[in-house]
Amino acid sequence: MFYIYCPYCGEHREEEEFHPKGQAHIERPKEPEACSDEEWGDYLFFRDNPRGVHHEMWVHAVGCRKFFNVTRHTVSYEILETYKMGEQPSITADSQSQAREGAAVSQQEGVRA
Amino acid sequence: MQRYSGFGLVKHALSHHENWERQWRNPTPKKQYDVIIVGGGGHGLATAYYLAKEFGVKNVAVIEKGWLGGGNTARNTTIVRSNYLWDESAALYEHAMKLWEGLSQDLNYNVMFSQRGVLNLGHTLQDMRDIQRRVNANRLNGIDGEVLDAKGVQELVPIMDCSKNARYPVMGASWQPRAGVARHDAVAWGYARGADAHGVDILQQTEVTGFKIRDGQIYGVHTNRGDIEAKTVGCVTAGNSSVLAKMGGFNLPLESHPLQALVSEPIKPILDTVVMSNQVHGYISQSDKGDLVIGAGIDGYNGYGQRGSYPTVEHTLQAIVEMFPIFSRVRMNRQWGGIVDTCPDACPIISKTPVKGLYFNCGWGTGGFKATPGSGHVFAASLAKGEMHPIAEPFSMFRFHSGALIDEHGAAGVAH
Amino acid sequence: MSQSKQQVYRLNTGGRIDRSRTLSFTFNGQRYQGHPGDTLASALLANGVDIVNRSFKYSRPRGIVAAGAEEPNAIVQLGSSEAAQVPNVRATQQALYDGLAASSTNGWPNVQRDLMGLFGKLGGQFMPPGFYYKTFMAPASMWLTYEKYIRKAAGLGRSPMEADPDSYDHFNQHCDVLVVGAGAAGLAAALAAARSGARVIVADEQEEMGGSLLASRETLEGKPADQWVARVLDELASCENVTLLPRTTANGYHDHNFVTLHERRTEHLSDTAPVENGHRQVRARLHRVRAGQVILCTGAHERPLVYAGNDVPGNLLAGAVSTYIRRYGVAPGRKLVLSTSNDYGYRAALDWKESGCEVVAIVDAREAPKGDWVDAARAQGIKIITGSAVIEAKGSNRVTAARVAKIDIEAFKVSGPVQELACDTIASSGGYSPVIHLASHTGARPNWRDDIIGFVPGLVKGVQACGGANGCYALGDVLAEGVEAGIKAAAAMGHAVQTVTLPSAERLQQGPAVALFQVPHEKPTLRGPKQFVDLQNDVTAAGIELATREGFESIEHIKRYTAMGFGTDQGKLGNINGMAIAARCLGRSIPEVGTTVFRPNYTPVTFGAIVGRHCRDLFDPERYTALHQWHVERGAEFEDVGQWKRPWYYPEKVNGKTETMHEAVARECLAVREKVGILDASTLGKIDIQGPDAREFLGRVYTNKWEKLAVGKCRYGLMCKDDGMVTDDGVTSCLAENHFLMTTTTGGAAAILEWLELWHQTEWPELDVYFSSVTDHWATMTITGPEARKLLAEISDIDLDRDSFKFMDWRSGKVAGVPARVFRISFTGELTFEINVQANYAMHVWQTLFKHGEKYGLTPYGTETMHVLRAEKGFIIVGQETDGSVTPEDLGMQWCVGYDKPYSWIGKRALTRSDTKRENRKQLVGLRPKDPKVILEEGAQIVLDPKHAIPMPMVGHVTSSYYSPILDSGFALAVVKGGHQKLGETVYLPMADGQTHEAEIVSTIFYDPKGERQHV
Amino acid sequence: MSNAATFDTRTDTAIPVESPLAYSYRRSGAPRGSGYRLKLRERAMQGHLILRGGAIVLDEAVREVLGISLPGKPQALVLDASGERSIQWLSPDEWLVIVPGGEEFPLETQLRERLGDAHFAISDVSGGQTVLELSGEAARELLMKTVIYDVHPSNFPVGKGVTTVFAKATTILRRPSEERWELVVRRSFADYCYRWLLDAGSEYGVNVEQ
Repeated sequence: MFYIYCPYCGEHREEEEFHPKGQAHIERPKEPEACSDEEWGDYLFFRDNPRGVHHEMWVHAVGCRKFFNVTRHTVSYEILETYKMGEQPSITADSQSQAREGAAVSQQEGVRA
Repeated sequence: MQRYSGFGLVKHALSHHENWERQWRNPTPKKQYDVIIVGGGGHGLATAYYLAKEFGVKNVAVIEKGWLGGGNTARNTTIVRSNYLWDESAALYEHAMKLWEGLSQDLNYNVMFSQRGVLNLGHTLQDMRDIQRRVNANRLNGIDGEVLDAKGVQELVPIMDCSKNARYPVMGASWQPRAGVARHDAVAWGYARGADAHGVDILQQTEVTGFKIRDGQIYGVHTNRGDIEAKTVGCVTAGNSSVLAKMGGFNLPLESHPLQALVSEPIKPILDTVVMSNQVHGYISQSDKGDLVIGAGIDGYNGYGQRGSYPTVEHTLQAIVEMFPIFSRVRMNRQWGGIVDTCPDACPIISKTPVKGLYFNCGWGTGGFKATPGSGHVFAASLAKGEMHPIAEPFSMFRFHSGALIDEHGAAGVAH
Repeated sequence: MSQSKQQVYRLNTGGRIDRSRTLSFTFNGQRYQGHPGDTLASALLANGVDIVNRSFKYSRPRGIVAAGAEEPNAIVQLGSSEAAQVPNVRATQQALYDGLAASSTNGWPNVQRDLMGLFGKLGGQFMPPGFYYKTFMAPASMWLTYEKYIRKAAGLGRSPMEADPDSYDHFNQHCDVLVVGAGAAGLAAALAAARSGARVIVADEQEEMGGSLLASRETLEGKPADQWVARVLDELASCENVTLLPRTTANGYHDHNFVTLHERRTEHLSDTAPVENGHRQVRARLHRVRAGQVILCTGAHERPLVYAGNDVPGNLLAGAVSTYIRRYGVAPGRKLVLSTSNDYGYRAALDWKESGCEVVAIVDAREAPKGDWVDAARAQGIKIITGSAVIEAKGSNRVTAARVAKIDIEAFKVSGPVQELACDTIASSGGYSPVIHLASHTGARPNWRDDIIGFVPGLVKGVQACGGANGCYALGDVLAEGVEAGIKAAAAMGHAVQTVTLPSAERLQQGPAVALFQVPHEKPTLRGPKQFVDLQNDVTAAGIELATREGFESIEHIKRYTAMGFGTDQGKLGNINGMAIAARCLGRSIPEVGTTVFRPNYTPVTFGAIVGRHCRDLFDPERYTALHQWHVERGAEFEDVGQWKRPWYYPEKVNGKTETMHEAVARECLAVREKVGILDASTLGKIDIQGPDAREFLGRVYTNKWEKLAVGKCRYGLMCKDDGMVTDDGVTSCLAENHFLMTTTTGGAAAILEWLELWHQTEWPELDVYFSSVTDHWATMTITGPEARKLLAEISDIDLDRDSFKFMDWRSGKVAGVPARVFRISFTGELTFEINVQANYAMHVWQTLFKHGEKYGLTPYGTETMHVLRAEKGFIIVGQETDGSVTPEDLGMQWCVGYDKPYSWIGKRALTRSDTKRENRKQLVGLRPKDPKVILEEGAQIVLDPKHAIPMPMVGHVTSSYYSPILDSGFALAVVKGGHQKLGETVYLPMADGQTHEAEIVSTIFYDPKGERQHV
Repeated sequence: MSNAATFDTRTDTAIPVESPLAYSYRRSGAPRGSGYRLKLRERAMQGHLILRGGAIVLDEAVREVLGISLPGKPQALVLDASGERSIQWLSPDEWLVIVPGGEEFPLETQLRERLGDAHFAISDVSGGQTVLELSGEAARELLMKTVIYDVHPSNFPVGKGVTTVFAKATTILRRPSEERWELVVRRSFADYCYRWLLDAGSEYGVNVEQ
């Protein structure tokens, strides 16, 4: 069970207070009417679903009710960072593979350390 | 292939079991095949089996990165039923059901398909409306089933709390007598043995690392054991489908989620039927070994870790004890998780893709096991002909562009 | 103290049992005695009970093998009454209490004289692994019959048939450092962490903390080790920052250091929880621990050697023999042969000898063993046979002799003559396997270490393993590792550590162990007598060999084909041996064959403990409105809507008979149509929306237009998801220019609030608007019917004149003296006022309405009547008429779609996709059965050609169907392909009973088509 | 004055009111007696307001009108000197104000006047929630059985409040003083919460003060 740092509450909280809301950074097309069926379908349904570093949206449903983003490894389940809505991740799959080469170790938000 | 029988067993016993043959070979990969199946789970092996046996395509390889039947085939709760709501899914699952009914004999491998019946409980008025809608549709589609009231449910499962004291009293159920359970590992092994006997090469410990694509047409795969060529490639990799699709340069409308299950310690026979409940959210059957096999829901986040979060297990056992208060003192032995690739409409994808010659069979979510023979059969037919089998046709990935979804959520909201 | 006569194997001295008190218990109906401090297993051994069970496949007699969680055989049924039954209790972990009643889980007619055993003996060779995949296939119809007998033979204990009288609960724990296991390593770690001031939890599965130190022949500071244990426990118990949890097993290690601890609070006292101070105690408690740091001090399990006949009662683990002697004062036999591959095993022989029994020989697989314990054995005059092993145990119900021979491990063969040593007990030791289970629960792969011949845990961040769990066995090193881990963990949590002085341990010389798993026999494995690997599942070395022959090469395949490790002990004894045998057969190394993955639970956990208090009345919240009491007293039947309990209908007694639902609903419907009815509508979701952009926001989330809704007005709105499918509906009112009150469906309230927040927070943060749930703040009472105005006028100061308070207006004022907002909206088609008051006043207002309403025939109605009335008007219920595949256009609600709104509102784009603009979509229509007496079944499927063969093409289904009292006929709503173009056509509904109903497609509005009644 | 409708939902005291636990007392009783280690009391009929807006917008107005400063830090709870009035941080733009019953409407009116055209929202939720006050030596243990949040004093000092999971419902848990814990629960869940607390607390003995 995850231990998630809520960037708005400034604390780690139990997963039971949160709901996962799918892939992060999915933006609604600015001009829906200009989209083809294919583009609209892509926006609605098609997802990255990576095995590895993943950016996902969560909501602190039983808490501050704010939506925020989590960068998490989908195999180890390690949470690499959490960040507020509207912000960009500082850790990505690319930066992770570079970091691994440089032997840098990221901070795990999931465990108080 | 060495045929199995009771007589054979005696014969082998007299020779101290020293003469049993391998159930499948461990071949060296050839340079080229007519068809490559990526994924050696039940669906992939079934596809290969039917390709070779029924559609005359014998130069086939099944590429499995681990051990065959090691994914969701080995991790599901083995429920088989075909009482789906929509015509499209009903046709698919009933096609599978008919194959299940002769599968042990066809494979000469006892997959222990046990038609002990499945109950889908209704606890609210809307549940009952949905049940009636589904059973009526099933009947007109030629699928067995009836609607039971609470009394009928109680008669079938006397140990269940069907009283009004329950938080969500049982109002009734749908009952499909032909449904039941099967022995999951045996399905994979039986298909593997059958496919192997028809000349299919099963390549275990072989991982596909990329596709060879030229001018939008696939012509082979890269693997950790070298390149292998084929103009037709079918991916049947369940939870890892998105990863494979990425190699082909496209996305799928999938999310891979953990799906958990658990078993109790073995106890003496006490539950003959499979009982499933949407509203209190749990399902249960008893295996031949005596374990209560219990399914939990999927976790909402994406996860390839073959494990989920503990509250899901808690909620599931709460549901089980709510339905069966006498199980409070039975003990949970083990829990585990699989990776299920879920589609937005809770229906699978059996489809061509933007890459010519590359086909995907995925998105089975929580319902893949029960479809194994049917899925393999229609996928094999499609791969052999290069055109989708009519039963597979509606399950195209492009339905998510047109909007022609087949929304089974209402009928299949509970993981199973 | 004189011994009870039956306790033939009880020693006169030693052990941690209280010989001054005698406990009486029964096993298989026979009465026995034991002492406080005994486990059921030690008491059975003391009483000379050899056979505790029959094995499940071959029905062979089985005795106790181990002394702890790894025990595979001594699985018993416990319980003195039906409700108190507990299946599958491990006798080695069950404390003895007075009156304990246990029995074997298998054996027919009983474990001593078992007839199935005969079958096992004769049929054993016909049951190789996987035999069931190869048989029982013909004829196909017989499988269920075969299966019935297979099922009967399987299973261990049985479920109780009565509900559990006990209760369970959960503790949500949080700590800096969780120490799992309170043996030498764990106590040292806990002490170090505790002294730093960190919050520490120590959990240990045994009756007493101390682990192996409680029965160790080693000393600390020159004194028996248990004295140090007592001192440390005293100190820990006195620390406010330390929680000690004995009888508590860490069963699951989950992500981010979440650990479940299962505390058995009363199982050592009786089979049902005792009552204390008038309250029945909690039988078990699950601690849900979120730990900053976890230290695994779970020790190691001894591996038995795999030799022929190793399952005959009297074969025990060497360490278990020591434990029974030193901890429980039981020497479970008279004449011992020890077969070992290492020095540790020697302790069993030394303990045996010191207890006054005979050690026939120590059989050591090593050519030249040397070490302090070996020397001690020599000094005691114990015969040591080197380079050899016990290759076979003789005996059927108890060991009678050991066959011993020289072996060549490398060549896997017996290399010398066989001698037979008469004995009644064979102890074996193949070395230790660290208990790595917890560490592997989150998927961390263990690592093989040749030097210790075992796997050590692979670790994730925030977890350490020390002591036996880490493959460290020398007591002094174990303590040092523990302290170091404790300091490290505390420091990681920001706690500085005080000094910890380690007690001095003896430094013992030890010789290297040899890797021995399966002992060779004179005959090849497939032809020789059975050598058991997994005792509980009757998996033999031959079975594993056969599996590899048949192509099962991965350890996961082997496990599954043979069922190795799938028992309730999860292969704690057998798995490594099994892997080693597989490796031998495949010509690979053990790490190449791979490890198996351990899953929670470490040991089985009672369902009840996992469920906790979330059962019975507390399984799920029941949400009540402020008027619930009234409904209960009025005799309402309730409908579950989400978590809400809503009155479904109010049956009355008529001539001494209680109305059926049909009768009650007919009466309630007519009351509304002809007089006035009242509905508790408080459960509808209510969202307070404020801000200058509130109106714009509404325009984006609803399908219809909002820019012109004036203050004082209400409007119905429809919501879609961006796939164009209807997801919710409700009435939203304009309270002020920047202030709206949205209502949602009862079930959708929470989801819709989150939906609004989602869009606001992620897509449109620039819109100035806030949402707050006010669902519970307001109680909503709907009075509806021709007399509604008259009734309300009696108790309200609001001007109710039809021209000043129009349909779809809202007004505020007082009702029954209480400030109220009254909404003139209608879900019945009748003149309706929805009265909203602060919920604390609801009962007063409701009762006042009844006081005045009697003369108008005010009738309470429930959800069923509400459904009938709205259906007569063709109003939809989201979730009943819709199922996630229905657009506003499918519902014929184009009037509620703002096609020309400037912003592309949620759902708009999807309406023009190729499938959503398809002509033949299922569309909402009314159905009028040709026979007005027929009430179509909800969910009935609709066909155009009732004579068509199965499968029959279906064109839609009935979504709602009722008897209409006002029309005196059945009527229905349905979705039908292309239905909007099919008005007047006939459709057919073939039913399960063989009847086919006919119905005409009609308008969805059955009553008052012009909608005049709501405007009166 | 913002363009929102205000509405005083209270009326004269002669009209009977029923607290959210009224039904529960009748159904489950209200155990009393000696030897208890837990005390439970409903603090009903208080005024509850949800305040939405930016901290900068609201802070000054709140201080002026209520005499307490708006807690800007997450999880903070501040009370006035009497302990009768409190403001609790719920989210970066949301606060819960609890005042003696009847004060909420004048307070809302004053705040609205003071805040003028600024973008903010105030919602009266007085009828929709109630406060269960828990005290006694076993209070913390009972909370450990009930909420998932860490209630150890090192993590939960006086002056803290969180929204968290209460069994299968939700609660706002606050610690206004050393001895007292407050659970703010929604009206429709109040009976469930009450029955849960009685059940979970039975081993300690519960004394319900009505």
